[in-house]
Amino acid sequence: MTMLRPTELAPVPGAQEMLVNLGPQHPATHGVLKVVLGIDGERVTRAVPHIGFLHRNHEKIEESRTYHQVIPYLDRMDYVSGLQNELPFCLAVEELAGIEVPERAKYLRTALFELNRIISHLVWIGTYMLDLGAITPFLYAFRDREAALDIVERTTGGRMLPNYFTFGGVRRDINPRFWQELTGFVDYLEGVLPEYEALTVEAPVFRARTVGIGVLPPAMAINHGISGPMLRASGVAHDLRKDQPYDAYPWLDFEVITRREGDSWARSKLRCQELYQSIDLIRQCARKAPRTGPYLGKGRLKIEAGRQRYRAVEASRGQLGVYLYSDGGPGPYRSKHRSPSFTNLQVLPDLFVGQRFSDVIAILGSMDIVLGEVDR
Amino acid sequence: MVPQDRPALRSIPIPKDRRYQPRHVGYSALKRFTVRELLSYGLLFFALAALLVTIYSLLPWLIKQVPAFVVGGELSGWGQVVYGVLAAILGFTVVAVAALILILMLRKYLALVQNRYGPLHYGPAGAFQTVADAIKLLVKEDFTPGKADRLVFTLAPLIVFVSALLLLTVIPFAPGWVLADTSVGLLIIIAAGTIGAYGVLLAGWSSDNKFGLLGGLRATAQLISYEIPLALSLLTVAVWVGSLNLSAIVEAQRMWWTALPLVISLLVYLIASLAEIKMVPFDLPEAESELVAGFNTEYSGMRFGFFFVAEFGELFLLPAIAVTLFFGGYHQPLAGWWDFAEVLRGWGGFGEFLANLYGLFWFLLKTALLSWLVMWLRATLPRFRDDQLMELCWKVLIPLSLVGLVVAVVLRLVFK
Amino acid sequence: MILKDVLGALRDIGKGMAVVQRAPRKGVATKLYPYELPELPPVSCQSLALITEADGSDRCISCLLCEKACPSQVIVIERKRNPDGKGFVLERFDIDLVNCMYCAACVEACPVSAIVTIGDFELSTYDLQTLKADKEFLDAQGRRAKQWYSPKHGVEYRDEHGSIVRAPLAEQPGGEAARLEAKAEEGKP
Amino acid sequence: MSETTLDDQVRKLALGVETVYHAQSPAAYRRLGERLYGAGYDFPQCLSGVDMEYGLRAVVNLRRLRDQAEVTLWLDVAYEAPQVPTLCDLWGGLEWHEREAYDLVGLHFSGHPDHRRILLEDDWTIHPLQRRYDTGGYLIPEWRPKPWPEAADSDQAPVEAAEAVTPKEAETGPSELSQLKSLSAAFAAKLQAQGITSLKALAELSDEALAPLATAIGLKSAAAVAKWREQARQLREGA
Repeated sequence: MTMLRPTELAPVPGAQEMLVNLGPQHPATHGVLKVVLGIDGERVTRAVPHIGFLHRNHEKIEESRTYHQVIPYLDRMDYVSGLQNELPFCLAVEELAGIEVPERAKYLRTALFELNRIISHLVWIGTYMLDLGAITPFLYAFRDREAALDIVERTTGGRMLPNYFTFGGVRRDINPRFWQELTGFVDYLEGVLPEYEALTVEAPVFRARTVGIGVLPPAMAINHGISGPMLRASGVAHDLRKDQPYDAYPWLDFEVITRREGDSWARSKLRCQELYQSIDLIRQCARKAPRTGPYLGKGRLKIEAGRQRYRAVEASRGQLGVYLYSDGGPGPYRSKHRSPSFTNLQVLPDLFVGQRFSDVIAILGSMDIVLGEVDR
Repeated sequence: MVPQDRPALRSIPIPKDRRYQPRHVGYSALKRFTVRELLSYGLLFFALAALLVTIYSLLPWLIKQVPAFVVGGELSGWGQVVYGVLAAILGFTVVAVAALILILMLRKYLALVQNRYGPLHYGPAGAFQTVADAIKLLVKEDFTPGKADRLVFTLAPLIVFVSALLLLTVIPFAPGWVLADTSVGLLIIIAAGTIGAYGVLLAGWSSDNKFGLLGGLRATAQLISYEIPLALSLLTVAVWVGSLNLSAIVEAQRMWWTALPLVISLLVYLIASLAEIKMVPFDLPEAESELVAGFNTEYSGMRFGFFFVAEFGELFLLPAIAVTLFFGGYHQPLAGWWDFAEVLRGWGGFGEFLANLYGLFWFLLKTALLSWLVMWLRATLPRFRDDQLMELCWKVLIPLSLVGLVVAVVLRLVFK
Repeated sequence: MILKDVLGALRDIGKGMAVVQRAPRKGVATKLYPYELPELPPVSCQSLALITEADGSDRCISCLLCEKACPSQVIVIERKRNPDGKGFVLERFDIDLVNCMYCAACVEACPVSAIVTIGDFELSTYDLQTLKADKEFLDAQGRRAKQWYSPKHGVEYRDEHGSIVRAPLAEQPGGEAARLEAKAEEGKP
Repeated sequence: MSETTLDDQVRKLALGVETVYHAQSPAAYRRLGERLYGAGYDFPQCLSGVDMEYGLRAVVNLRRLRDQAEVTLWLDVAYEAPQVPTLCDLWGGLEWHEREAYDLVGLHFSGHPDHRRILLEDDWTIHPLQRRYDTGGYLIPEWRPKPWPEAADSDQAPVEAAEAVTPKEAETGPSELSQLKSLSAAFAAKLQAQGITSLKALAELSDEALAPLATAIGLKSAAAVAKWREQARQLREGA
């Protein structure tokens, strides 16, 4: 959240420029992102992103909390897929403290993790189509997301801020009909997804808006630390579920999805394919998960002084990590959250400059950022 | 780390009357908007529209019934003034009521296909929602930005609205039911559309807002470009029929609609009129996710209401013109073969009135179906980008409309 | 070639329009909230409540564990020695529901299932001060609640006589109900 | 149970792959960064600032996408001179992370192209993640810095250890097997432990050998091994 520097205000040679504030209160910025755009006609000559309007400094609050008390705060980072935020912290603490996770809890966490990926991608479909001017897919996506949130609520007690994962497993047992509800939901969703595709990635106007727009070269993507669907749409097969498997992912059978194009359309199509993949993973979990057994592992939550660990998971927006440093106390001495949206947002000026004003919206939407996670 | 010093909580009893209690009011309209309702409300709205349109169309005849205004079979000076004022007021009412009905229909239709209820709370199944909205717009503060050009800022919505109103004057709703039965009706349609572009540009420029300016410029580029295919496709009808008078064009379609030989022009007209209405997928001038609200960003109150009513009035008027030019206007389908209106006309004076109402029914039905097509597209499509919009116009529609013109000339030479 | 593209595009637009036109068959997803109340699960975490037994006595033993567990430090408890015997008596139990995160950490910490989360949407108010809940309010919430969940006792509900009943095993959180039943059978003798 | 122990092994392997380099001076930190960049650590994961109460620490977590090796690099600096050489010319993804570390922790990154606050206002006066401030942002009166740890000063060995990191040496892990798309580094190491060290050996596995091998490396079914074998065969045919 900074002022423009004089160098940023210097005129671009050869351009008749007009500065436009895109945000912080703007329908297309998905929160309180502010981008100062210089536009010459409809052509973007400069783009300066400003963040921090939603900054809460979670990391400072977490320093004065115990490990268990930190988890509810994590939900608030990426509020669209709340459960996913809890997992890297739990994994890091489990590794440092040597807490075992029972097999059943691993499957539960994996299934809920993938369910949150579905929720997040549905919200993305809706809001992105809203950016592009179509209202209907937005309401369809939120209609189907309700069913997923209901399952989360019946299991965890919360809809978006569940506070469910804990060190060694999950906080409480699932409701008796969890697996039936889950498979029923993914069966329904699999039938509906072709409708979404007909309205979004396969629609001609959508293709006209997104094909060839905001191309991110793979080398640049890796160097800028881009992760998640943005990276894989650029052709880099990096997926922590495969490359550094955690929880039940080693036992599940799936392929890393990549696309070559690297443009907005590839990112959109890839997310649609990931929805199918998540459905398949949830089915595998439902098939393989043991129906009985403990949901919470035993272990003493004691981390020696000076231990540190960086642990990351593949969340719906990319690599969601936490750097944990312990001084042996009851809570984290320092926990830094590496949020995918924050890192992905860095390429925004590179993608924006030279595009048309309408394309700015098409690119920003396809990046799929959540400002709660960017500003933390 | 010092422990957080937290002020002690105030221990106060909760007053029971401050606790929120849901009001379980009698609520009869908790149901979906079904096909049956659609039909019944459609009939209701048809009756309303038919009443207004009838009065509006019979205005020249009515005014001549007052002896004071008639001098030697023509209207006197005062008569013309009164006639003009009455026509303006009635035209405003017709456009406003059409817009209100269409807004409600659009909202209900979108709600239906989006699995929601839509307006629900005012009137049966929310029927009076748009009336309530109109009243709200009327009583809202009429705000003018400090650095705006006040005169132009005030004038711009009126220009946009009047251009929509002009279209209404030349449309024949039934045989003889037309305000200005002029021999240059088609030219008036083209001229009115061009004036509207000025209003939008001035609105965007005068409001001293960057988004407004961008939206105004986009709208001007769009409206002026799409005037060309629109005018060319209208021209084909004139070539085919051989007249610029809309009544004559309608009469020429007694048996066969113009849409059959001129299908290319019809397609061009429909796409171009979508752009003229500024409806999805061509709603760039007011793309809310890019330009906040485009050229009407700074407008509020009734000035915004003028834009809104003009836009939805055009959602009625441009399909109405399409019906007049391509779909046989007030004629029932295949009227040259057997016409129920002729049967009604055989009953004498009142039968003629009924025949006109029958024609009005067909006219409004066709218009409603075309408007529904626009709404359906709006529910489905995202919007284009500005350069794609221009490419579509200059590289596809204009060549296509020229082809349509050539086809019309050849067909006329062959068949007539 | 161009014609093929145009026809393909028109076909895809038609597909989208068909999807839109078929959508009303799925029914209305909207819930008209104050008129249609949602069916909330027993684990639902919308508000907090203190549970009193049927005879009016508190379950709470004033052990202060929930106060310590609360991440946002919104619970304030004051207690005094029980003059009649051992243990403590509550003097004050306040929760600042404005700052509460509804994370249910207090519920996890409670050894006697006295503080529970309930599915209560009706906390909207015009005055934030009314959301600083005292014990009287929390007890009233507990008496209003139909069902609740606590780790210690599982799902419980209040029957028509006001006494607290544990829900059947089939409704408790946990794998199959059969497993829980078998476990209960083992525990009996 | 083999399933539960499997994850432990994966975890230990993952922990084992990660190496920690403790730079002793800003110059060594920069040199280490360049060495690691040359060694193929292409993916910047995270840069964190930590207030160690005797000074500030910049921690960089890097990853090499080729074999998923992770490395941690850190540098301790004093409160009085919190200058850290920037690494964002090597990894563009660290640019905002460095700005955040400056904003919240107070590290100064010399050479950073855009050294401004990022989350807080420009005119913010403190760096709130320093331990001398409480959660409300007020100075804790009784806070005193700790003495600089002696052991860290005297130990110079890690620099030489990092100098030894070369692309060649780093590739001694999964090597040829890493061509398989669906094979993680952890499983490659497990396969190697079972004597499958090359694509040839994997491609020539018999159907009978699949199930025992799968059990040995802790998989539930032989399907994944069969898939790897299929990929290995395709790769060999393609070559």
